[in-house]
Amino acid sequence: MALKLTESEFEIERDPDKCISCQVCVRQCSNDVHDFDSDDDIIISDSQKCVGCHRCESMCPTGALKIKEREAQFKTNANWSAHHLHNLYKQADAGGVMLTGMGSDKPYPIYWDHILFNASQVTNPSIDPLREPMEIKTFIGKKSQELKFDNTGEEEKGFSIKLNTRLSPQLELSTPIMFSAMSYGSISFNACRSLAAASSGFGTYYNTGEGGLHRDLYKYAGNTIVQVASGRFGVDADYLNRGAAVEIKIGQGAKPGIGGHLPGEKVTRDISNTRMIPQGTDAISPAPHHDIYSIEDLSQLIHALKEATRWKKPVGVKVSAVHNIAPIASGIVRAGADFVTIDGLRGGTGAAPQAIRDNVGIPIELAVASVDERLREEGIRHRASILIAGSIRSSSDVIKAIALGADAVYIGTAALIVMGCHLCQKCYTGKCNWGIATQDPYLTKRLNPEIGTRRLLNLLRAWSLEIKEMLGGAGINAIESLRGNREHLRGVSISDRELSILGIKHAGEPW
Amino acid sequence: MDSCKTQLYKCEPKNTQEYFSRFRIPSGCAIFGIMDEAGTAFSGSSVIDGISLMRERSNGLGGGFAAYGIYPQYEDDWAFHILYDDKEAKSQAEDELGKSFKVLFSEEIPTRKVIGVEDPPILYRYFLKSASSLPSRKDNVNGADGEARSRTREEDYIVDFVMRVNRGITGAYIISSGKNMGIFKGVGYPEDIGNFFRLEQYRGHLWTSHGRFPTNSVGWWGGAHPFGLLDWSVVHNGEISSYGTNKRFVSGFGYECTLSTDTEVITYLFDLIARKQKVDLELIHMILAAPLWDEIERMPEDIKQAARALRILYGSALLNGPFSIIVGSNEFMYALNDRIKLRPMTAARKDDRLYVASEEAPLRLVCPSPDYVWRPGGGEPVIGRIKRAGKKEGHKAGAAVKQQDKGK
Amino acid sequence: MSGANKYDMETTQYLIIGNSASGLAAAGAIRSEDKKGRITILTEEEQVNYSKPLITYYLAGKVDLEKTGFKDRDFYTSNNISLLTGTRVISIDVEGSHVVTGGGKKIKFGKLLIASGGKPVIPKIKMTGFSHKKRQGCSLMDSSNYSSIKGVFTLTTLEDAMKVRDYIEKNEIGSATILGGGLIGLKSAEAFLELGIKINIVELADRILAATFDSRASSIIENAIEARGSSIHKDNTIDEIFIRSGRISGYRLRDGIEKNCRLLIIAVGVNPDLSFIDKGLIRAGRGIKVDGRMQTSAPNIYASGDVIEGPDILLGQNRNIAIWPLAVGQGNVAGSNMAGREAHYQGGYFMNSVEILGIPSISMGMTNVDVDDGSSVEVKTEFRPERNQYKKIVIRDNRVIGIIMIGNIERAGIYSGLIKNRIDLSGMKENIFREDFGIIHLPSDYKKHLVVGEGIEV
Amino acid sequence: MKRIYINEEYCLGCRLCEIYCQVKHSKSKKMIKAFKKELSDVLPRVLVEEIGYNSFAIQCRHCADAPCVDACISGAMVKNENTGVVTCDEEKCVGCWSCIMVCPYGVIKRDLSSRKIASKCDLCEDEDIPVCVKNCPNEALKFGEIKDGGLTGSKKDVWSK
Repeated sequence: MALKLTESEFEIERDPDKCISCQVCVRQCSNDVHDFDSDDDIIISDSQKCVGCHRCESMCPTGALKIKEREAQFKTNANWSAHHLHNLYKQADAGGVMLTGMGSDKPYPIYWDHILFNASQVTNPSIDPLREPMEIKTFIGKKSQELKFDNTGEEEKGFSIKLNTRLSPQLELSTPIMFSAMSYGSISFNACRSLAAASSGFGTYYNTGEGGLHRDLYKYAGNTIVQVASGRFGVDADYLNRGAAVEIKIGQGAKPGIGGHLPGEKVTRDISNTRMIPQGTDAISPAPHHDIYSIEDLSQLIHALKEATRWKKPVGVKVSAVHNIAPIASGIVRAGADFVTIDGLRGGTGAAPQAIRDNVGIPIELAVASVDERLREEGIRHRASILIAGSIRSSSDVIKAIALGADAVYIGTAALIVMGCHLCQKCYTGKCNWGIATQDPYLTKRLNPEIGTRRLLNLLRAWSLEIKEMLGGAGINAIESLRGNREHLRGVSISDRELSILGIKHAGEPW
Repeated sequence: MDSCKTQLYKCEPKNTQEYFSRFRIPSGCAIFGIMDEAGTAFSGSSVIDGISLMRERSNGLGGGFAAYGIYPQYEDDWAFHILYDDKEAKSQAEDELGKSFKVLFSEEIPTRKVIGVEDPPILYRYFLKSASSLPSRKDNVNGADGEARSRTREEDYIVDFVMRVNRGITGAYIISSGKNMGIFKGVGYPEDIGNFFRLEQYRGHLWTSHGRFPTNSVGWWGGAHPFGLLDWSVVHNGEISSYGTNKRFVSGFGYECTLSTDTEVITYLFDLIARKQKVDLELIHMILAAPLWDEIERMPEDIKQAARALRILYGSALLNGPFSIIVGSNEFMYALNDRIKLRPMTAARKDDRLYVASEEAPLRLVCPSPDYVWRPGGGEPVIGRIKRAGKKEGHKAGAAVKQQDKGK
Repeated sequence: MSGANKYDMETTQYLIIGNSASGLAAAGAIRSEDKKGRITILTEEEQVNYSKPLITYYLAGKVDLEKTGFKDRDFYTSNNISLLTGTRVISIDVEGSHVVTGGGKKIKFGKLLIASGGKPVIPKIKMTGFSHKKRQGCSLMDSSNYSSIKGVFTLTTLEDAMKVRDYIEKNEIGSATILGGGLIGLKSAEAFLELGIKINIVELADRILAATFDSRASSIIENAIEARGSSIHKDNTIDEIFIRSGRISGYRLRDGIEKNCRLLIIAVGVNPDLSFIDKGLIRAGRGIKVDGRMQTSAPNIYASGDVIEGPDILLGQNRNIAIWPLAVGQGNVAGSNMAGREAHYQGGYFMNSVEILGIPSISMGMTNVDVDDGSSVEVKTEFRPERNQYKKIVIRDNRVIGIIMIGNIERAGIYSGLIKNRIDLSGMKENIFREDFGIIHLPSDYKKHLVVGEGIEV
Repeated sequence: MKRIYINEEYCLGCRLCEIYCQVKHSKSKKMIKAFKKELSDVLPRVLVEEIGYNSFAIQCRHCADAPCVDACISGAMVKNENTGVVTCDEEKCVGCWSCIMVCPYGVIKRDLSSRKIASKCDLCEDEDIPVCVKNCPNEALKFGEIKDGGLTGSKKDVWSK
């Protein structure tokens, strides 16, 4: 179409003095932005096609390229912003739902940035994690049984006792950070493998999403949370029993109430084997589970999965953070879940309708605070662990999340960024230049899982060290003493209402 | 300074008790405890002597004592110490008492005038029997098990009552609610408080004491230590960094922390874990000062499994941060340091007597030639148990714990 | 070791006859196994060490005399090798384990390697002496007398090259005739052309390099030579040479043409030098026969290099393939076995690389196979005359058995590997003709072997 | 010996290895200058082969039994016994192309820029890590030694549990 109503979002600056026509940019762009003219020995770039993934810029050996965000040239209009104009033009072109990828980029309040953490001074010594033990080992699972002990010896022999209770199944995490559910299909095998290998290397867990468990990842099964989603892809008894835990996915923060759709062209032979569906067919996850229309149905599924795994694995439920999240979470716990995963408004996705992603759900900070509080009020907090997800960006977000009441966090977007993602939000196109959200073998090989694994391990290590530093600063040497410890949090520039939902005091207020 | 500070907040605390409930006040402290494991009673003067030696660990804003075995004439009855801001509060509270208990005897707690102890509240003690309407009294279950269960119910009832009064009646505060024991505390240096309450005239087999160094200037008698509930009394030196976690943990079991003090939450943790959940005294340190995971890994298999399970289930009960505590009850004295020993604590034994103190000097003062003196490691409990034989059972909080062992 | 018998005869643990590619490779291989055993090398030449293929480069002035060595100067001392130059072996006493030299010296050996190489073939040609245009008499030129004729040379040793060079300088030679259009002939031609000397090549066959090239390949080179004003006489030979004052003055070709000539290089071929071998004791055909360990029929006696008949993996029979890489390989095998480490020679095939007038060319294996010989032979060719480029691949039973590359020789070695490893190209034969042909076009197993290496998991 | 290992699965075909190799062996050793002013002189000594999404970069394998060394008539191609590196002495090389003829990897090239000499990977002997390896963005090339079934001396994992 000759008539172009949309504007290019990016501007490609190529410094001709630096460009050596090596064509690395040409070879790296899956969007065909760069084109080499061999007659004139120059490269011409079409910024209209650019998605702003910065792959070419990162690869250019001479620094000749700069990808700049282009300011919208439409006449300024506070109401009809460029964003709306673009969407309208595009929808008029295509007549479909506006798709997008990754988490919402809209400026909803980010409460993490309005919460400050505490440190010890004088009355209480801070602890140096380099010199003192600092424990961040975390257990996920039900913690509600009564422990029974047998006395095994006579009193004069001293203390001798034997545990006479089998603990509910627990996941043992060396750090309270896990990798979110990202399916093989939505991301590449190499990305899955990196997540799996890093989990296993560090002693934490990753989640299969609804993509099934690839045969080549069986060796990491001990660090795998297998998800059972509405499509039931890849689910059989073997799958359930291989995993370390089972997670029933009801909803996802980026698209509450919406199912999933992996287009047939992405269902390669490998993915078809892993998901147990015919090659080339669309993989459609329905919006609801059609066997769960109410809480008692969920309870049945939880118990069915526990039976299927002989009560040896924790079974949890993942929901999006929606308005009624506290009672929903309570219901899930009462339905028998060993953990509840709550995915917040800013959670990522491979593909979601923009309207849903940017307008449905609530921020995870408020959700975790109200869920934790509600479960405690009901005296059932210890019956399940709370996992949260939805844009945990740093170790300080983790610390704050735990102090608000989470047992551990899931990180998805952060993990992808570590593997190269530049948040261009074009996951749904399958043309990810970083080899992550794609199944094109030309692109998937760009993510060397050895590098991916190393970088993820480094991330886990770095965050764990930072968590330890912050814990030590607050005079705490075990992560469990931070859990729900909102005394260590203070809010800044947020309303009383928000403070009260978060259950924290304002900065400046003492204990 | 205090008034300036409080004016910062939109709604000022109604009274000092509310102030204490709203703000956690860190404090440095002195603690001291003596137990005669044979159950032989002795005068409170030695404990006053001991705590007075650690005067510089206090700043005159709080001192107190817990004494066990001091009311043998009411051995099987509830002994309440209540402080009142005014007569109005007293009559309200006594109404409540009358509804729930049969008051066997009540009197003002005898005191003497002492320089440095000013403006005492109204101090009263009551000896009570549960009213016959209590469900436990209707219980016709026989045998030890049934008795234990009815005892637990009665204790739960007392806990509820204490919480109701302390939360609900402005100006009334129950500071002690056990049997054959009492807590004496107030604003002042501990030795002055001891003199004020004439403690040299009491004889008990277990005494604990506390001198306080709070970082605020509000004086409220109820805020002094020891903190008590049922037979439990807790004296504590330290600041619990895990307070928020611990508080919300016990709140899930119905304990409302009204005072925002570490001592209060420690008391509730003991009540929950030892009395209600019947965890063996020998295991409690694995919860409150849980061993490091590394240490657990190195333990013999049976103990490792026990320690691991306790730590997994009771993670939120871990007391993190510096502390040394002495928990008193009719049956035992239990002293514990935080797991990496960030606060001092020394213990000594001489014949049947067990001594625990923040420092060694007071031990040497009251017990010049101990059999031995040691500094317990972080997380290593010091436990003294009553060794009396042929005593009537049924009035000892600690018995519930022992009961469980027998059951297995 | 020689202490008790020092008056008897010199004794050495390892005796090597021949100081070139194969002999020195063997010496190196022995030394890497046996750090102490005495190694003695005999050569009839006077030079300490030089590379025979370099003599034409020396002749052309592209390589200085001192750079003709292919081993470092200290190769002999650092490896503790005694070298006896100017020492020709007359006979081998197999039973007595010793050799007899031209000087009458006897050298006793523990193990002997015969790596004596080849000797140029001298055809018998009628020789007519002239004095002032008058015939003075006829005789026959042969190997015994050719070297006494001024202006007639062979070109297989450095000494030959030095003589030719000296002759050219002294006689201001402007043109030369090369009898023989084979490899040595062409290498010589390359040198003369470098020097600006016009050449006449006389070749018995219908084209030059007939043994390794096909006619199109030959013609590319021939055209290039002729374009430089030189001439090539094919289907031809020298019937008669003319001598004046002991010096060559011209010759007459078989087709009757007579030409003046002041410099004639005889390059019709090289034969294994078996003159000192008793074929009764050491089995030999055209060359010495050896087993896979390079051992001859006689105990403790080995042979390698241009003097032997080795297995041709393409023909499936033994033959003399006198080329450098094989000589080195065989020398390595022989040396290892002599020093006690078992090694086996995998066989070889003919290959050659020559650049004439700036046109590089490589030929390997069987390049002139009769398509009708019954086996499934396919021949693929590509000819780009404008670029002087030609490529021919001969495939038998899905395996490459021969290749000619002219003009563009990039990545020729990949074909060499295909031939050597007998790689089955079923289904991917088209690939090997691609312009961008590379390892990536090879069968996946072989590709993996090359790229990742055997058994290596990175 | 340390050598370059090829991980073809992760070769992007970006050809940065070739580019950096060219710069390394250029006169100025400066990328922009080398490409803008000296390019005709410099051959990459590593070759990227590519069909569709299959690609790998290959350079001299520095074979244990290097056929190019055996075939060299001038003694220019030598294998350093200590380092295992096969190098071509440009002074000695006469351009007979015997090495090209026998190298089964096809990784020796004719360098016609000045004298005719064989051009091949020298493993960047003056660098800790060859530039092609160092600049491979995806670690499709690794430099190290195979020991106990694993590759040593490659990029160290700073991470430890």
